[in-house]
Amino acid sequence: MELKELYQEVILDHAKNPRNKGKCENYNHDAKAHNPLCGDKVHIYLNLDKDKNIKGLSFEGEGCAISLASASILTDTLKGKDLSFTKKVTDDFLNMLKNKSKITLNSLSEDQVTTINSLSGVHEFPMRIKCATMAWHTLLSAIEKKNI
Amino acid sequence: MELKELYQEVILDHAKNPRNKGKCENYNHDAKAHNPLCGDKVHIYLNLDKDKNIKGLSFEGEGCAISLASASILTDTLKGKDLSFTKKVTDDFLNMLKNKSKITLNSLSEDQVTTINSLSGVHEFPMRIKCATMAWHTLLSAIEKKNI
Amino acid sequence: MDIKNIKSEFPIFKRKINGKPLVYLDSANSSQKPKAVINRMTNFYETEFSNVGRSVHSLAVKATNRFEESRDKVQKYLNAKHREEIIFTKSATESINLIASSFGEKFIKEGDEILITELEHHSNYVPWHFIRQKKGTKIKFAPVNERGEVEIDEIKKLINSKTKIIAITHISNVTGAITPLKKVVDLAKEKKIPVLVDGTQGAPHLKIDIQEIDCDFYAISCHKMYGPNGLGILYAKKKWLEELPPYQGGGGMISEVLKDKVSFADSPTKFEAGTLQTAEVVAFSEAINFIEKLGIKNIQNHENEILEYGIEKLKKNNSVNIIGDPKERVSVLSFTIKGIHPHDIATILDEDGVAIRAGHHCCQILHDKIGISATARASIGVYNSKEDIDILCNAINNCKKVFNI
Amino acid sequence: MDIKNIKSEFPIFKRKINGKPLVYLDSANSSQKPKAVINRMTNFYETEFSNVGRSVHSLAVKATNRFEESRDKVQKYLNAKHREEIIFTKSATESINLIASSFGEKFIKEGDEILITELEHHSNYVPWHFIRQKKGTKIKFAPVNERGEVEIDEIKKLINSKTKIIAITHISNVTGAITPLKKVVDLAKEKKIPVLVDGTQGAPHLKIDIQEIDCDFYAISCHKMYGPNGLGILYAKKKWLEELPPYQGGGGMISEVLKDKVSFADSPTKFEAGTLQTAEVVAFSEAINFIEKLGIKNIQNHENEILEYGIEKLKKNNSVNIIGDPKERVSVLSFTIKGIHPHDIATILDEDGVAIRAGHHCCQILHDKIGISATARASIGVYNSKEDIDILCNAINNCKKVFNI
Ligand SMILES: Cc1ncc(COP(=O)(O)O)c(C=O)c1O
Ligand SMILES: Cc1ncc(COP(=O)(O)O)c(C=O)c1O
Repeated sequence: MELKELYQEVILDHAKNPRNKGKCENYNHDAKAHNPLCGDKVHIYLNLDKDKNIKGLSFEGEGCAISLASASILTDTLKGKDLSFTKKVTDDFLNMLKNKSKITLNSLSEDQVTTINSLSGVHEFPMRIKCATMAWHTLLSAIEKKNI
Repeated sequence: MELKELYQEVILDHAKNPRNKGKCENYNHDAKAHNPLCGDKVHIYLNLDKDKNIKGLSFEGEGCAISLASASILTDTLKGKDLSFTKKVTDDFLNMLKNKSKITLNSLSEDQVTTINSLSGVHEFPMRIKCATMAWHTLLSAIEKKNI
Repeated sequence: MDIKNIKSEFPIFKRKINGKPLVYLDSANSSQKPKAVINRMTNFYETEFSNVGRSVHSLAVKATNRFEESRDKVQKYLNAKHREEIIFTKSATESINLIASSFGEKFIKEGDEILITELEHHSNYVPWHFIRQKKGTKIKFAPVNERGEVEIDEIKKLINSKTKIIAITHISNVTGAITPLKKVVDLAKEKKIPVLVDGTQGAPHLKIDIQEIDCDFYAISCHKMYGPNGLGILYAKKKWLEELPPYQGGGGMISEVLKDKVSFADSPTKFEAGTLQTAEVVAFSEAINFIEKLGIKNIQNHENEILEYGIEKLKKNNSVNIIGDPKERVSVLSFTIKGIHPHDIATILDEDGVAIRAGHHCCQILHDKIGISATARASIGVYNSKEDIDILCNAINNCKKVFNI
Repeated sequence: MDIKNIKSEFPIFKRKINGKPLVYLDSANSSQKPKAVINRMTNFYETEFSNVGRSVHSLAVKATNRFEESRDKVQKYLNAKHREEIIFTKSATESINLIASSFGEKFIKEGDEILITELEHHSNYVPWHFIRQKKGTKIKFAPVNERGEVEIDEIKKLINSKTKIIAITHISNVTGAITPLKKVVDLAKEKKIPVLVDGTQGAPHLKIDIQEIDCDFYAISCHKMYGPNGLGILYAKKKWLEELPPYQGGGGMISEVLKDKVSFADSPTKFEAGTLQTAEVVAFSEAINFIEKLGIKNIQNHENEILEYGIEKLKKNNSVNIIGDPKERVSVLSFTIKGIHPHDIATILDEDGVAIRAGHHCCQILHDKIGISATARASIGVYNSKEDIDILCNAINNCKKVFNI
């Protein structure tokens, strides 16, 4: 396994310039998590409308490149999508890190698929899987946990 | 090391027919001890007169042949002796079990010396040394601990 | 692996004791270790060692994986429902102390009652005594009967609305009696009383299906299961894992540490403070492999055969008195010889290479009840054979010779 | 033994990491084990194993003797006055928990104060936090200065009539600072306040003369001293041994066990409930032999030379920020790289075979104070060389390349 595959350009880019950072407008769901072993933190904010569409999605957090990039890519990919689609992508993503399966959902743009797939290299670095999955697990908690 | 040296006739005899068992008359000192690992118990009773002579000396207790024989031999040897002599014999006895030195005090009868020396074989059985020394340590405590 | 020739898997049997082959009948105290377990430890230290769970370098990652695989293995072996129900401790003693402290501090109040039995090892009494002292609780002892068993009716009689926990051994380490666990747990569940099982003597000899036993807590010592010393296991049912406060504080078990407050990780981490016994945990996998290869049922049958044989032979010896006669029993055979103290027996047996234990075996309550201060105990492990019993019996005759009986 | 070639004593260095030689800079986490220690354990299990202290057969007698000889060895090594002051535990974490629980339950009351420092490892804070919760005590933190040290004046300021114990680390596992122990103890003695020292990072690197330090308690983890995992030591000054109640209850630690009362053995047995880590304790003798053969002073000088060299080299790298600059320091070198998170550093270094640790190293209080959530930490053991530092520095440059910095 090459480090280059872990730290691809697109990941470094998201880590250095994370998208959707901060609290999104009118968020009505949120959840946070942290990894006590390394100190990584993430806080996901979600604006979910009545029709179960994600109108707003953002995060705050600190941590390694993998965890920041993962959170950033998450928000970028899922903003504007509906809930059932979101859960599918999340499932796929978690499976990708567990089983190295690739993500190929139709309704994602080719670009988006490439971006998410860039995190598949983490599979080869077991101690870093948590870094990559934390935001996604936190998203699921946020969806469950209504907060008005 | 032969078991025969550990369990000599004289030891078995003292173990089976312990001398001076029970509470001696008018005892004014006593102390007890037990070994929690094996359950051996001993209680020494002492009648010490004003001139520091041991007028009465006896024990109660239960335990293995070595501990019973040792207590019995102790009482048999030291009854009627004075305190400084008693301490000397006790020192010698404890040294014998520690360093295998023999007991040769003048004022003991040849018989008594042989009897005490019969316990010297315990030196070769480290787990049993406590069995042999417990009564003697308890005697020292009893001497310290006036009890009227 | 052939159970008849299993001795060759245990390096210790190459050595002689007082010029005689070692006849090891002290497995209830601690079992010997098969080559595979020893080698795994050596090998781990030589080629894979790192602290687990804390660093991200390769050695640490692999050590952590091996470590957690052992947890999975234990979970599967005990048939526990969740991996986080398996907590690594120092010993069964620590496992019980953990629950007594954590459960006791939170749920036991003045006037409450703790129900144990007269069969308990000090490890399953003294930790509860601490709670008694702190909380002003009562400890009730379910009495042992003449056969050296505890009957379910005696336990039933002692349960009342104040009973906050039942702590009971799976197998007596003195009489070998198997306690009626299933009935105890059924009874306790009716009354919503949690049950802690001291499985120290159970796990090495019986098939343990923890979901079938359905107790709340089960304590194990790995060193009696052909595993390394210094390692214990606590099984704690999932519903308790959040309820119970942590036991020891330190590295690893925390979630967030601030100057004015501290929050804790989830189980099992929450209950595993500080650096653990990495090599021992990893090597314990091999102990389970060893047991699984032979089959725990086969081990039990083998041991029972030797035990029955031993009981038969000792019964024929007029001077020997066997302690207890439980209907269901395992591995352990305690006895006395008229006119010879157990300590003397152990010393004389040792001259013939026979290793047994003498004393109260950390069961003073039971010995007080029987009215003797010490017994001699032969306990059987997978490596024992009928020949070992023959040598034991000859050595017992030798005791009688030395004592002119 | 030649300190320059000492690596050959450690089997682990035969293995490769990602095709590269292992550069192990994670000794503050856990040290690697020399052959002699590993072999002693193997050998013990293969030819001498028995449970200690409980049986009278030959194996048990010899195992018990080896075990107690290890205690003597530790006593001598630490220059403790009495052998019963040496208590074997599972880890330094357990040693501290033992004192926090035993001392805390008995001597600390509502409104009292516990004085620790901002340098403390969670192991020397969370156990006191438990007491704070139970008793309604205050914990005060002596602040760390800009150099990453704790100054005696800061401690002096915080002591008052309510201070019931001072718990302080010997060496910070983040900045490597040596704390002014002698001054702390002198001050505390004046005020009759006992001092617990977390010696986890002290004992592997400094000559410990416990009578000279003159603290009341000193906690050690054997696995950081080239010894086996799963073993710790608690030194407790004789005057406390009777005063302190036992910590865990179980086999061995008792004197008499009755249904209505329990009395306890003397130290060290009183504090050593249950079956101990026999093989580990015995093998720890070899770890002390190893250290003594080299000489702890020589080890310290050797490590300091590498440390100085590392500090020099890292200072020259503009992107690297070294954490703390204590006047007296040992072994530990924590740093950050601008623009690269410590986790990423650790992963990239690992590709070059360099094992370091990233995170808060169980010192969240200190990291909060510095205002960063994680650091990278290289820690030096006897087997490290300047070449290791060179490889570390190259690997750091590689980090920068991967991150295009
Ligand atoms: C029934 C029983 N419970 C508890 C223990 C304590 O086990 P350990 O000393 O390994 O903690 C033992 C063994 O000594 C035992 O036989
Ligand atoms: C300063 C300090 N204290 C305490 C500990 C805890 O040691 P252990 O985990 O071996 O109990 C450590 C190491 O992790 C440490 O560095």
